[in-house]
Amino acid sequence: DDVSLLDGVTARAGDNPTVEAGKFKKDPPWVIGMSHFGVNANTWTVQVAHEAEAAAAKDKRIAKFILLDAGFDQKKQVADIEDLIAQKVDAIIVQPVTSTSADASIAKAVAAGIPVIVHTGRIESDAFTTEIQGGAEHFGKVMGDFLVKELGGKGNIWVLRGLAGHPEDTNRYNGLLQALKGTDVKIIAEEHGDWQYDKAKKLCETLYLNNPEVDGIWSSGADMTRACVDVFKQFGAKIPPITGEGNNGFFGQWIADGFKSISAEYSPAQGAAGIRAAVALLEGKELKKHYDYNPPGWDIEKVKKYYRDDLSANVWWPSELPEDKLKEFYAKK
Amino acid sequence: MTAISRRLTGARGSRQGMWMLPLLIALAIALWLSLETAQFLNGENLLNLVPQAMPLVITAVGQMFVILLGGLDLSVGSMISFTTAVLALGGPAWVLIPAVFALAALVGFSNGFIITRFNVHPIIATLSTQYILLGITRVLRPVSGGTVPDIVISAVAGSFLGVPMPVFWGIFILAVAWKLLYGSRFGLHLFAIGGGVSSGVEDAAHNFGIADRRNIVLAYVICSCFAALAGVFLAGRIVSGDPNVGLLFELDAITAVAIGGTQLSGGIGSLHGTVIGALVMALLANGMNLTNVSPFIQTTIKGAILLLVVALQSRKKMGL
Amino acid sequence: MAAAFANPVMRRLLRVPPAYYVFAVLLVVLWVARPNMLNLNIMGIFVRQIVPLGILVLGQLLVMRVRSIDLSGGGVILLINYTISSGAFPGASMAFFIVLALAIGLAVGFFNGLMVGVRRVSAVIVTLAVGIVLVGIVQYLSSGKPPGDVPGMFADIYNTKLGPVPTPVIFWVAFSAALSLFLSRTVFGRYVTSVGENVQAAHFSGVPVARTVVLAHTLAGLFAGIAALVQTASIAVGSVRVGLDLPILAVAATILGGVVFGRGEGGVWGPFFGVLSFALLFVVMTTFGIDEPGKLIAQGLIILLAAIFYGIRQRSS
Amino acid sequence: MVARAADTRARATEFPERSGACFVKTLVEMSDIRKAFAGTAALKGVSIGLQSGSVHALMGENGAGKSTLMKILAGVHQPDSGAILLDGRQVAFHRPKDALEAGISTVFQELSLLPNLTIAENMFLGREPTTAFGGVDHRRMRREAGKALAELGLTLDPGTLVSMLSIAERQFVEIAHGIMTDASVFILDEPTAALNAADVEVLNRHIRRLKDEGKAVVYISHRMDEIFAICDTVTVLKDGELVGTRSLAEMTPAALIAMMVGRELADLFPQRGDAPGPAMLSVEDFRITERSKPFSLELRRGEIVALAGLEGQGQQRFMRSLVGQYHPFAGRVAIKGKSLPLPVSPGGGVRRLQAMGVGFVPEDRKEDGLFLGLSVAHNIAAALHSKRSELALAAGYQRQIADTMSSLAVKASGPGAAVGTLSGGNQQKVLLGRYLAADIDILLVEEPTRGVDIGAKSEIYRLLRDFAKKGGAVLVLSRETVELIGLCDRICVVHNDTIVKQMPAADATEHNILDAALGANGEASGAGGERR
Ligand SMILES: Nc1ncnc2c1ncn2[C@@H]1O[C@H](COP(=O)(O)OP(=O)(O)OP(=O)(O)O)[C@@H](O)[C@H]1O
Ligand SMILES: Nc1ncnc2c1ncn2[C@@H]1O[C@H](COP(=O)(O)OP(=O)(O)OP(=O)(O)O)[C@@H](O)[C@H]1O
Ligand SMILES: [Mg+2]
Ligand SMILES: [Mg+2]
Repeated sequence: DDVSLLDGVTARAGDNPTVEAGKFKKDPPWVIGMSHFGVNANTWTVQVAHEAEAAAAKDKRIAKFILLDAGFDQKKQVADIEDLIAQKVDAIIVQPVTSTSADASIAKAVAAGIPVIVHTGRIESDAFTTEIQGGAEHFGKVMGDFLVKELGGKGNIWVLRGLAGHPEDTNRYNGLLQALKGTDVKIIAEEHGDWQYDKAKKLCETLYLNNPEVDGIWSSGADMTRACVDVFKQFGAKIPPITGEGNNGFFGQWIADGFKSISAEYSPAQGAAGIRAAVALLEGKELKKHYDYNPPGWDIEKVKKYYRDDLSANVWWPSELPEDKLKEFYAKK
Repeated sequence: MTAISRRLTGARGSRQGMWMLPLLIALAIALWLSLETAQFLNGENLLNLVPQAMPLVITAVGQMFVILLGGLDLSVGSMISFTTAVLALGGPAWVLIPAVFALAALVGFSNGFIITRFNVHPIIATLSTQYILLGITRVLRPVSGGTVPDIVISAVAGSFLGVPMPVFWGIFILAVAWKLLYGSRFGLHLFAIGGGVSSGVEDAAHNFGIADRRNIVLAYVICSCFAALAGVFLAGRIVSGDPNVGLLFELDAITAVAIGGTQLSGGIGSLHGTVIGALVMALLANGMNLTNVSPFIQTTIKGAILLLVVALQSRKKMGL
Repeated sequence: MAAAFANPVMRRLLRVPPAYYVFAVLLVVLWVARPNMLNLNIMGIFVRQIVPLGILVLGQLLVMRVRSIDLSGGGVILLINYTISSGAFPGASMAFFIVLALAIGLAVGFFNGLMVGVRRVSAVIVTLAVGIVLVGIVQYLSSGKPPGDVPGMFADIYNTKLGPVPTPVIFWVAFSAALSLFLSRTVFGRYVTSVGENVQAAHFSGVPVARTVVLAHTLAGLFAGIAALVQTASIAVGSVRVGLDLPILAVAATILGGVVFGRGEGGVWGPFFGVLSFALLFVVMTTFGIDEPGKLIAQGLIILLAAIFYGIRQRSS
Repeated sequence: MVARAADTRARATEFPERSGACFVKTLVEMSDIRKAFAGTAALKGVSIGLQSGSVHALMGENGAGKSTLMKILAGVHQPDSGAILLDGRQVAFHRPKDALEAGISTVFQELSLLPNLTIAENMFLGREPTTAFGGVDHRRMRREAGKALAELGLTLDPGTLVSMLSIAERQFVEIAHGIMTDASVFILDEPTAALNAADVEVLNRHIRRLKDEGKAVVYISHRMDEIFAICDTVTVLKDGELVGTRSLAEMTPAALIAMMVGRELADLFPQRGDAPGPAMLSVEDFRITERSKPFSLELRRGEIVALAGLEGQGQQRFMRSLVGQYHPFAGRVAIKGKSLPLPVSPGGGVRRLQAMGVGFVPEDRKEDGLFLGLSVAHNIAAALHSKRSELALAAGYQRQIADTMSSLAVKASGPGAAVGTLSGGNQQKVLLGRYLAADIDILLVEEPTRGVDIGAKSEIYRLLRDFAKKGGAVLVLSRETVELIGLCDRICVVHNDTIVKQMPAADATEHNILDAALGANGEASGAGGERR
């Protein structure tokens, strides 16, 4: 197919219906609405919003891009989507708060003839038009496989999970369990750090002081990896193999301290991919219903290519933000 | 003129609290929206507004009962999540629905009992309940999902005689709350107990021969049951159980109650004020979406308007 | 029995805030389960984790003693964290940031104080709304410029120690002691007690009621600013979501410490131990590997049981 | 049947009765009641019997245990030991409701109405009539409350919130709540503390009605004249012990006082002062409201001046506009020659006056005066602290506190005792003590002896006189005319927001004060020139 949504995104194999060409074709100018699950969850979610805005701004045919923020509140997401329908937007992009919260209102939108693109969060219904899904299990498994390999299939690990009750957290964790199946790698501590630096730091300090003997650390990503590395450095201890994701601060740390790690990829540019999918539908192009985003993990070499010393810790890679935006947002002065 | 402004801002000589000003603000927002955007007055949006506001209205009305006593219930958010989790356990509706209300009554009873018999501050008692309930909810349903009985979904999303179901919910809830608050001795006794608490004489009502502890417990039961009702409504709206759906709902509910002129020290407030308070919040959320206010600034605006509404409600008494 | 309760020593003991025995029980549990953890080095690190909460609590107890409450601390912490990390003040010195943080805290606290003490608006709602506005401001600003890195010297100071004890812990203890002295030795402390007991009577005995409330809130704002500096130093990076659950925890710790609206039986040290109890609770639960739901349930039950125990004893006296 | 009647009669004869109008029987017997609070004994084995058709006075100094005894009968407190017999049957009241249901209705000493309820709601609280639908029958409540108020000679709208009422009006509502009910025993604990003479007469009429209906009434008051006017029997308590029960027919006031105080009280009122010195407080052309007539007033060194008048005539408004609670319409005020700009700021007025050496003692000691939960020491030192800046070190003031407590003879376990646990009279002494300790030379006092026993009253009078003699000046506002005549040097009668008459206290009688207060005295309203 001729639509390129994002590097690493492929149409799902197997049973994958086609959205026929021209079904949602409309003449520009277009109004595109997006319901974000929570812009201010962390700096990654902020960047997703920025990537989407930048992509929308680039396409002159998009007259208006309406970004709504549910603030992790499912009630608000339902209301947000309803409000978008009421405003008769041409396409709706949904980053669901949970796997079911948006189902009813998505069905409503589709019934109103509005195409719905879902990304960064799977939902239970398949009423949407098309979806781009980074596999959270894949993400967790990439990290898990790395640890299993590093530990030679045997050893004790800590597990730092994200926000309890969040589907992304559960699915990444399930990916880890898949990777550990059949190995002798044992989880000796498992805690929720809410993907936040301060919580993860408290946890790692407590775990370390309880029992510093650990062979590897599976961190569900975000700022937690950096926090945990800082704890080991603070105690002057050797940093065990630890998993991370594409955060500039973490990259800097990894490069400087040279511990063993892997960076699972989960690009904030999925925000831009959503815009591209919406545009493709409105142009009348043919799309598949399901797209998967299951990129391989990054090693230190790839990380070095992306790392930017002149930008702050809070950029997430890979990014599609133009250089001026990157500078504007993240430049260290 | 002074009489009008007194009525608007002070409402001295009445125990309804200041509800007219929030009403004016609600009307002003509505007027602004109907001038500003074509969509506001369209039928679809107005029909959206009712279910959008409903969970907050229900929870706030329940919360009002304990606030009138000078109490506070921080456990309603967890109660809502808990209710959706129980409803999504799978099972026949005729078991699940009575079960959630029985459990809610039990939680409310335990809150009230601990507060009245063990002399525990309501904030501590209900904060503990909030933690405990959230923990249990996370066990029942670690992530959102499950299926909610069909009857719940159609009771929220369906319509009857062409009128959407949420309208009936609204009427039912207001009728029940009105009867409890204004159509019974219980309601008057709530005001009496709250009046004693806020004037610093905790057992003033008791000395009049009012069964105060029993009434306080009852108020917490009512508050929990209203939260459960909001949970049922939300379960029907999000069509699943969710451990986080009620997160921070208690703060929204308390805010709505306070915007409506009910005083957190107890004894002063009104049902219509609370409904108006919840509507102000819902209108604000809806209005900012419709007028495409940047999501990045929405929180600030919401906070600023809250601040404005309460800043205009100066009171005789200082404090909570 | 009645005679036993009448004994002044007994009556004093009966009024010991719940925080003290929660702390004692947790200490015993830890001592039994992990005796090796009970040393100054390790405990110092644990206590350091909750220093921001500890400082926030000092402000909270002050406003709660004048029958008010401050829920805006989370917003203050977030805003200050953002301001420091945004890079909006390139090359600024440590002193500049400290002054800036204190100024923000003072301004917010002063505003809260005016609203509560002079306008007599509902304290819960005003401070909640102020918190929301501050969070909103950070959200707005971070859409233009997301938060970035915190100057390295913050982390450097945060990681220093005096002997075996981390500097932030010493700072907190000294700060609490100073506040305790301040409240027990100054006229302001008497004013706070008077206003907390009876606003009208305070007014008629010549206490400047509004000024006392404004000052209490201003100090609470200032303390929130200090808590923000410590919090920022501890995470060393900008965030869009930090410290938001601290205010309600601060209220809980304060009440556990025996200070309820208007009454301050636990003084400063009651809430201080309330905070320490929270610190130990976290450590004990993590040590025992209690999972997330279990943690929530245990935390709720322990706070509740302590409060019930205290409530029953108070009633019986 | 016959046996029971005979039995009752036999018991009734043990207590001789003045009123033979109806069939007399003992309704309540409390025997050997003991009660201790946190170790201190409030009642040490007191017995009392209440007869139907009789008004039983309960007297004793502050803290003697009168209120405690009655609170036990009202179900508020539970006795540590002892028995309560109701109609000969032993009963135990666990809460107020039990006593109410047993037909015991109480007007408590401390005002305890709910400010956020209307008069009617307060009067029917706990026993509201309901409609067919289970709702509260507000219409009926208002109707009946209105009737009850009218019977007490009040024209208040029963739908008014109690928070809008004056203290005396509240007291009346409380009385109405207590006596307009179907009970057999009525307890009135200092019902007249906030009432003036005319109101007291209305109340007395109703008490006589209850008596004629065969009810038992307990009447607690520190006003000797009232006791002799309407009571039949008196029981005197002292320090929680029973001194004795007597028929009032065989008592004289002096004998009663001796029984209460344990000694003869030479003079209730102290000697008046000498010629007054220079003006301390002068008020000129003061107009309380736009429509009120201007008046002037001078308070000189060494003088005690009274503001007399009926309830709500503006005397309290005038006094409180000096501390900023009200904005007067016009006028000039000078304190010791320094002018006080009007209006005084509501928030800082009290402080400003204190800085100028003026203390204001509010009438409602429970709501406005004392920190009930705090120590005597804190309560006394409060005004001393207020003179200093926030950041100053707080002095202990141990000496001043000890001096004040001993010179006022405050009965408390020590300076650390919570004021709320003291009896009413001792609370009042602590309140006055706060201002006396604070180096003040002008006192504005509302109701200096509200709810204070005769011994303490005499002490307070002496204190105020000493204060004046030492170079101070006092402006007193009181509802007790006798007190004003005895205590003061000069009396200003207020009517219709202005002073209509000033007279030397030596020439004043209750009659001519009341005359002026009613505005009956043509000279006042005529001379001022009515505008309409
Ligand atoms: N008709 C009514 N409608 C609504 N609430 C009522 C009604 N009657 C009573 N209540 C509520 O129930 C409470 C108990 O009332 P009731 O008079 O029956 O007390 P009780 O059974 O005598 O109590 P106790 O046994 O504790 O003395 C009352 O305080 C009131 O709030
Ligand atoms: N709730 C209480 N707690 C502790 N002590 C109390 C309490 N109530 C009364 N007392 C004490 O019991 C004693 C008797 O008080 P009570 O109020 O019965 O006196 P009283 O005779 O009514 O005095 P007054 O004429 O001043 O009203 C006093 O010493 C008082 O301090
Ligand atoms: Mg008494
Ligand atoms: Mg009953």
